[in-house]
Amino acid sequence: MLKATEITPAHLYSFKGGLKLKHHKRDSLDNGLSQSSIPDKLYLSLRINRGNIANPIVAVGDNVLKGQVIAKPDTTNGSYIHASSSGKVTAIGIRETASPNADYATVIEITTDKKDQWCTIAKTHSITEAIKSAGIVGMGGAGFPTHLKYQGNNIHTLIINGAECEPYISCDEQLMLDYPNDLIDGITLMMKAADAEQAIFALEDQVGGIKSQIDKIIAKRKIEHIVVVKVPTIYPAGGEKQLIKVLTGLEVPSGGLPLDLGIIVQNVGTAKALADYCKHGRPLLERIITVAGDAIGKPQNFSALTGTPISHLLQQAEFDKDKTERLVIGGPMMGYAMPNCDIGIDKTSNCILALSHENTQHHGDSLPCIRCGKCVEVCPSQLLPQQLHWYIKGENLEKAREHHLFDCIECGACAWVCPSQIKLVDYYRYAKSEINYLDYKRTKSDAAQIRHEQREGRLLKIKQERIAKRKRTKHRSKNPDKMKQDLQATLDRVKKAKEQKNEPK
Amino acid sequence: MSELFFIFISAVFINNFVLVKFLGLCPLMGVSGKYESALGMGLATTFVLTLSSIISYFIHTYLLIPLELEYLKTLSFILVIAVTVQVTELILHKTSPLLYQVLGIFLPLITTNCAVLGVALLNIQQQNNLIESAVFGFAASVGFTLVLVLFSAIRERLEMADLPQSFKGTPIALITAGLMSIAFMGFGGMVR
Amino acid sequence: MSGFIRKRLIDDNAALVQLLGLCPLLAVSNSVVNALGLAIATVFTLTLTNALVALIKPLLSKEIRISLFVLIIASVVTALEMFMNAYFHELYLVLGIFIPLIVTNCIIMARAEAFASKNSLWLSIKDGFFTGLGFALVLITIGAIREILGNGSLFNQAHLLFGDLGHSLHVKLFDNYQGFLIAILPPGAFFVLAVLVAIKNKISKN
Amino acid sequence: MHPFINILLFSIIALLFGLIVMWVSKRFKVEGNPIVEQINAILPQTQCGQCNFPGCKPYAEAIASGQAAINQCPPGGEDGIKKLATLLDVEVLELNPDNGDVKEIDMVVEVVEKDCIGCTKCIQACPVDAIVGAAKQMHTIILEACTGCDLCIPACPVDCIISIPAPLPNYIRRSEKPELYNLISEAQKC
Amino acid sequence: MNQNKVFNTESAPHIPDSNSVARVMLTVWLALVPAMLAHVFFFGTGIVIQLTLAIAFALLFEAISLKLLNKNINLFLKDYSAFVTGLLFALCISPVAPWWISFIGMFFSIVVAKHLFGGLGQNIFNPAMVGFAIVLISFPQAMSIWVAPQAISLYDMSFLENLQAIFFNTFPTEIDFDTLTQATPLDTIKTAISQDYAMSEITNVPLFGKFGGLGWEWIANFYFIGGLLLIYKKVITWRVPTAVIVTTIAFSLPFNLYDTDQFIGPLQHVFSGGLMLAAFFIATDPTTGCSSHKGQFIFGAGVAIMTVLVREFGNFPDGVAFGVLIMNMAAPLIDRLTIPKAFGQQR
Amino acid sequence: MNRFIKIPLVLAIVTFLTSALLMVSEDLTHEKIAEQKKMLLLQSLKQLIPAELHDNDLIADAQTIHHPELLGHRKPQTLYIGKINNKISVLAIPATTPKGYSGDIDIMVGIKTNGEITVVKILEQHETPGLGDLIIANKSDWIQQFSNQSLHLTNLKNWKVERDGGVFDQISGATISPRAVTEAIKQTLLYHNGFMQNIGEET
Ligand SMILES: Cc1cc2nc3c(=O)[nH]c(=O)nc-3n(C[C@H](O)[C@H](O)[C@H](O)COP(=O)(O)O)c2cc1C
Ligand SMILES: Cc1cc2nc3c(=O)[nH]c(=O)nc-3n(C[C@H](O)[C@H](O)[C@H](O)COP(=O)(O)O)c2cc1C
Ligand SMILES: Cc1cc2nc3c(=O)[nH]c(=O)nc-3n(C[C@H](O)[C@H](O)[C@H](O)COP(=O)(O)O)c2cc1C
Ligand SMILES: Cc1cc2nc3c(=O)[nH]c(=O)nc-3n(C[C@H](O)[C@H](O)[C@H](O)CO)c2cc1C
Ligand code: SF4
Ligand code: SF4
Ligand code: SF4
Ligand code: SF4
Ligand code: FES
Repeated sequence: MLKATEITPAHLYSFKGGLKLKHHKRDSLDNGLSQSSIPDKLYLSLRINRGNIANPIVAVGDNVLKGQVIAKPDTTNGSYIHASSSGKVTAIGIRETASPNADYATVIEITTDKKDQWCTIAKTHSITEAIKSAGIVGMGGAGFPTHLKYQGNNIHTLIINGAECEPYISCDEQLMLDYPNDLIDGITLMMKAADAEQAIFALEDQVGGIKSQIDKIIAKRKIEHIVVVKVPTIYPAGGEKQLIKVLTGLEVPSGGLPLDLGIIVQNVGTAKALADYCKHGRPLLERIITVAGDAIGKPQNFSALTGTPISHLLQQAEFDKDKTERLVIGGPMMGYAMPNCDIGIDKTSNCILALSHENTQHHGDSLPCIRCGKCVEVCPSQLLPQQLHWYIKGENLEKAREHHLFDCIECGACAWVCPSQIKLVDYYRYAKSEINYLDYKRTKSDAAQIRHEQREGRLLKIKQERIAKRKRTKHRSKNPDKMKQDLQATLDRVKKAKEQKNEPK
Repeated sequence: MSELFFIFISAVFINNFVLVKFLGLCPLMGVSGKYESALGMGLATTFVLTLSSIISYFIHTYLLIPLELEYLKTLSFILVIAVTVQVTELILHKTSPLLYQVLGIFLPLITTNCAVLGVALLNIQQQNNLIESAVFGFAASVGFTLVLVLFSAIRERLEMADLPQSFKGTPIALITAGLMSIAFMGFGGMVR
Repeated sequence: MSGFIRKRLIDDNAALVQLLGLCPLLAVSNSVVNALGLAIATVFTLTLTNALVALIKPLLSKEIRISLFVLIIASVVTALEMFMNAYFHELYLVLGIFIPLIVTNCIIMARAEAFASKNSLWLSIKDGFFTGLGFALVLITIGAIREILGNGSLFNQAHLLFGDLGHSLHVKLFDNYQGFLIAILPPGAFFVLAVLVAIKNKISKN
Repeated sequence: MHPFINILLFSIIALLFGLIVMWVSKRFKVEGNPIVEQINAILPQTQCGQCNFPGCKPYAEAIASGQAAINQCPPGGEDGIKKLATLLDVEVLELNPDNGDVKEIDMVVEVVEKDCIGCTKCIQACPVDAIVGAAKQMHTIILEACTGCDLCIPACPVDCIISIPAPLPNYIRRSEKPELYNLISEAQKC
Repeated sequence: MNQNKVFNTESAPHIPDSNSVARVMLTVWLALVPAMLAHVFFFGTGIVIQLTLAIAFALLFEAISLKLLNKNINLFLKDYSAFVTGLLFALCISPVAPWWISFIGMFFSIVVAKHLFGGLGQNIFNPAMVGFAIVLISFPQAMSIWVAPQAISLYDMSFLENLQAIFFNTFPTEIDFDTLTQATPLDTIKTAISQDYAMSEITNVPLFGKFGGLGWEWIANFYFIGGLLLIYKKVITWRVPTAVIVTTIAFSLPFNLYDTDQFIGPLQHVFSGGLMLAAFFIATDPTTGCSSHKGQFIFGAGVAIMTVLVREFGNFPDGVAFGVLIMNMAAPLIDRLTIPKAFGQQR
Repeated sequence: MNRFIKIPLVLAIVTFLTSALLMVSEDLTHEKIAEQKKMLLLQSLKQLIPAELHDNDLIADAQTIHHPELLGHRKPQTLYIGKINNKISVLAIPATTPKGYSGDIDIMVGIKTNGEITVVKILEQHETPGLGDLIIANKSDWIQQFSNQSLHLTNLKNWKVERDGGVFDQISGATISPRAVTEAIKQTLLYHNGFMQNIGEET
């Protein structure tokens, strides 16, 4: 494993593939950050990525205060969910959520009282615990419970991901502009938690004066071991594997984690969330979210409570509903189109895009793959997207797995360039989910086989014993003495068994 | 030496047994659904074919000719092949279960592969000596394996294409074989 | 047509459905006359071997069954070869290596193994004859199609089979026909068979 | 030399061949068939018996010895048949309707607890020991272990066992296969 | 499921690139325009007729196949892939080939090689080359009659005369057929070498230009330029063309050094026949080529080796078509064996 | 009996029976086969050496020749000699040319004592079907133009295809094969002249 000292942040590497995209970020940045008002209703989804569903610990009719825990995870992989404002729980039920395909999940609906009354937040002792109680999950999009990343040791480098690479999204840049101090605090806390020797703060080179601003703060506060580095603007430089490659020249092993290299990657938002909790005692209740797109009159960044309905934010940004063809949570490359705007945003929602018909329209219809290889050229994971597509189309999922399907980061670059306009990423999502399902069934059937064989073995043994016994009986019948003895023995055994049974368990 | 080289090249490409001489087509159609089976069949055939062309050579030169029983050549060659196949199968089954697993189901099919008997007969017709017979047998089976393996990779890809219903399976395989044989016509005339 | 016959001629046709005996089917079908010659030889051999195999049923055992089949088939074929050589010498030269290769015609082995070694003499003979006939029909059809496309003629060189009578059988279908060579070259054989199988597939689906 | 002598000599060679084969077959005798294990690994191990064999393994053995077709296992579905076909390099068949239908979704069973009389009949029926309980006590099904073979349903005298959709672990979220370009119309099946 | 669905919920990317199959195919056409003009300049207007014929037949067969297979004719005809197939086929055949050559060639291209295999993007063999190889094998006579380059020809056939030649097989009577027509340079070389002429004597006649054939080398240059356009437009990558050209030179050089009089020189190889066309437009056909980078190198090298072998030792004057077909056949296997390492795989 | 012995014995007996069967058939047919072969040979020689021009046994009088320079032979070949009253009337001379489009073309030329050709036969060729193979008699009548031609000092120049300034037709689009055959015939005629001279000297 590489040591921290061997990483020279000044020297950049590059990753294969990737795209140069128009970034469209200035519009929303120019209008600055606004505080969103408190909506009438909050929709808090209990499913935070990877299917970790938290269980509600409040009931319909309960009054809740801001910052109060309303759902607890049932496994270690989950995270806490807090009420993001005070009010009354008016429903707990299945609704669409701001997740892939607007999946249905349990959602707690809070009707706010607009008083925004805080509850008291208990103090925590270690930073890792703080991360957990603050309900912090990765805010870079994946929503991975952050405290899990700090369970490993041997971590030498913390990479702070400010390379917001998708077009339109500017929430991270806004955050860096407006809260540089909290950010630096968060980073130092994280370094402490991970016992890391250094932190590399990566920015895309298209951002303006942020680097000098942060450098200044670092210098002023005399903080060592934090370096700010600008990386080239190539989509998806913000993907953690690509970012690590660019900064260190190392590749996260296929199927592995950054942890395997002794690295943790963390979004800037995540860092700030930690600072918020440790410095101000505020759990993760609020995030910065970009509202943009050509159907938005006044694109801007909002600081919004989690659970705020999309419609509430859109209203504040002069939204033109008739013009809108698609409403996307996330960026144009990886985001998910929402069927309607009554869905609450969650901790990972970084952008709302309202796009008009002209902007979303394909220039041709979807045709079969012509194997043109464009997708191969742009794939940052160095896969053969067209082969994957071909195998998945033909239901040959094992072959897709052999072609490293699971190394696909679903960045959508391949689908973007495809002249046949194939929804490639959909195929990969389908295949991944189906393979997971089949694997699950396989383990289940293997277990069943073992259980069955054990049972067969047991039955066989019983049968053999019975046969043996019968033989013995036959044998014994010639020997009356022995017969009597055996009879007695059997009776004894039965009696003993009865006694045992009557005993309480 | 160069003579042997030409025998080899000629039997593999120019007079490819399967696509040019039309021998061994049944396994080509039957055992080419997937790459692994095709390779297995090819290897098994290579082994049996090389071995049986050597044995056939001995039988012919040291038994049939001295006894003036040349008209029994087909009979004796096919017997040799059947026995070779059988013995190979039995031995393999015991000594290398792993290899048997790979080749096992293909071995019995080799007896009825025209190419095997074809090689033995052509060896006589062309009056090849021992080394030439062995090389010819080996080369013929390499050519066979090559086509089989290429064909299987193509068929694996076709499996997933939207073929017209009535051409699925055998017909498209035959068309593919036809186009392959057109491609092989390019080798025509290279060794005179 | 009884089911037994229909199955062998059409539904389970050895060439079109089971894809056996492809080598002679494709190699010797570039003219009707060649096809007819090989067809007759194959029907004859298949009937005879089936009969013989049915006769020696009691002698079969696991270790040598294949060898015994092979022996019987080989001897029948060799005998046939000799008689053809003697009485249809030119045709024999044309059919070349494919006469001795009837031995490995997969159909013959398949029928011996799957049918004759399990059934009575009479049934085996019937099976051999009709299976062979099914094969022969396909062989001759392919021969005719290829000859028409490739040469624009039918029954070219029929004298090889029918003696002098054959000369009058020869018909030239088009005058001045350029000849679509691919049809009589190897690829043509594959294409024609492919189309036949596709048609068969389509018909049996409906 | 009379030609018959030659033929006799030739036949001796055949005798020799025969001896070789016999010797080899005796010397290299093997039991069992490795293919069975491979086939068994593909079968879903539901042990439901719908294939007309008393379990997956016996069915695997029957396939290996050529006594059963590959299309008799409904729980394995189309996918299973395809895999078997690839393994054995035979043609893909349609599921034999005599053996039952493929279920749309995975099912398991549940005991309606209030009705259970604790007769243990279902325990005896379950091929994978997925039912726990003692005589005269309420029985429960270990959902994780239940294969949904439904063998216990007819065994229950009071009909207290019902089929329910199998619960999936949280991390599995099945998504739908994207539509093929919408081009190849249904009518293609010509 | 969504009763309250208001917006379109298609999946990402939500702002697509403006690329399309039709655009790719039309770029190929555009890249061929200079070479086509050169063709007209050197060999007369026959090529225009051939192009029209081949493209018309290609589209006709495409439409018929789509109809028979119940596919969406509107959608697929507009992808222009059949157009490209017809285009490339016409560029390979003689400018005075009879009209039915295109008809039969396009039948095998479009119906057999493309639609029987599943249509656009799913064919194994290059449709244009299948059509070409079949007519070449079936009608060697019609295929080997080329007109002489206009620069050295004693007679330039007019458009009308070309039409007559193509449709009625009648050639201008006032001039001897043998002077009017002329074998291609590669055919001439093959013929002459078999008559024991030395290469230096053969290439000394005006039919041969500086390194390729007269006219041929210019057309090759324009193919090269068109190819560069394709690379620039990212329709193809540099891998296949480079592999083809470099391997051709590397593989033919030893022969040429061994005996300069018996074997064609490397430059001659590159600039004559269909090599340049193949390097940039045919071996690069994405559908029938290899998809991995390593595979693409192997593919190109294979085409080159086969071409040189056929030209030097085979029965046909030019081997490009066979090289491409042979490699098409091997492509699935090559792809299978050269799955590239994914990001993060130990290497 | 022991299985171990019995089974091989069965094999041996069946082998014996089948080979006996073959022996009988061989016995029945081998004369006929030899006869057929001879007939076929004679059949093909019939045009080269017409019946009215010989009265000898062609096969018995055949000679082996090997003449790589003039006749392009790669292996010794058989020359057939027709005689009337023990005097040579016609020679059927085999020749090979390597200059075919696709390799060797084997021909046989029947030449009367006066140097006139009876007939030329193409024995083996691999020319392109439909093009080069038009040299074969049953594909086109190109080859027939050589019948009754002969070679003298005066017409030496004419023994070329028209394209090369001779008198013989070529096949349009395929000059190579005709050129090769024409040349080979010319060589054969030259050989014949030499052969006759030798005989003349001998007798
Ligand atoms: C294609 C792709 C693009 C991504 N882009 C960004 C990005 O622009 N900014 C970001 O912070 N994370 C991005 N991520 C997520 C990172 O990979 C990584 O999960 C995140 O930086 C980890 O930090 P977190 O756990 O604090 O969210 C992207 C991921 C992928 C797969
Ligand atoms: C099962 C699982 C376990 C993980 N364990 C760790 C971990 O121990 N340490 C860590 O730094 N990240 C861990 N991660 C987080 C990933 O490195 C990554 O940050 C996360 O999946 C989000 O990445 P993305 O935004 O690029 O998709 C884990 C992820 C998964 C799915
Ligand atoms: C595929 C192909 C096969 C050919 N086969 C032959 C052939 O077998 N015999 C022949 O003489 N010419 C053959 N040719 C033609 C020669 O290459 C050459 O063009 C011709 O002999 C020149 O004759 P010409 O002057 O009459 O045009 C063939 C040409 C091609 C393209
Ligand atoms: C760069 C490029 C090269 C192509 N080359 C060929 C070709 O050589 N022959 C052909 O039939 N189609 C060619 N096409 C068109 C198309 O890809 C081809 O017909 C497919 O094989 C149809 O499935 C080409 C297309 C492109 C983009
Ligand atoms: S970009 Fe699209 S059409 Fe091109 S190879 Fe990839 S999937 Fe196929
Ligand atoms: S979505 Fe997957 S396959 Fe496509 S470019 Fe991104 S990583 Fe590669
Ligand atoms: S039907 Fe399938 S799952 Fe049920 S016992 Fe038979 S093989 Fe097993
Ligand atoms: S509990 Fe019932 S359904 Fe489940 S495995 Fe056991 S017998 Fe089958
Ligand atoms: S006939 Fe079956 S392999 Fe030749």
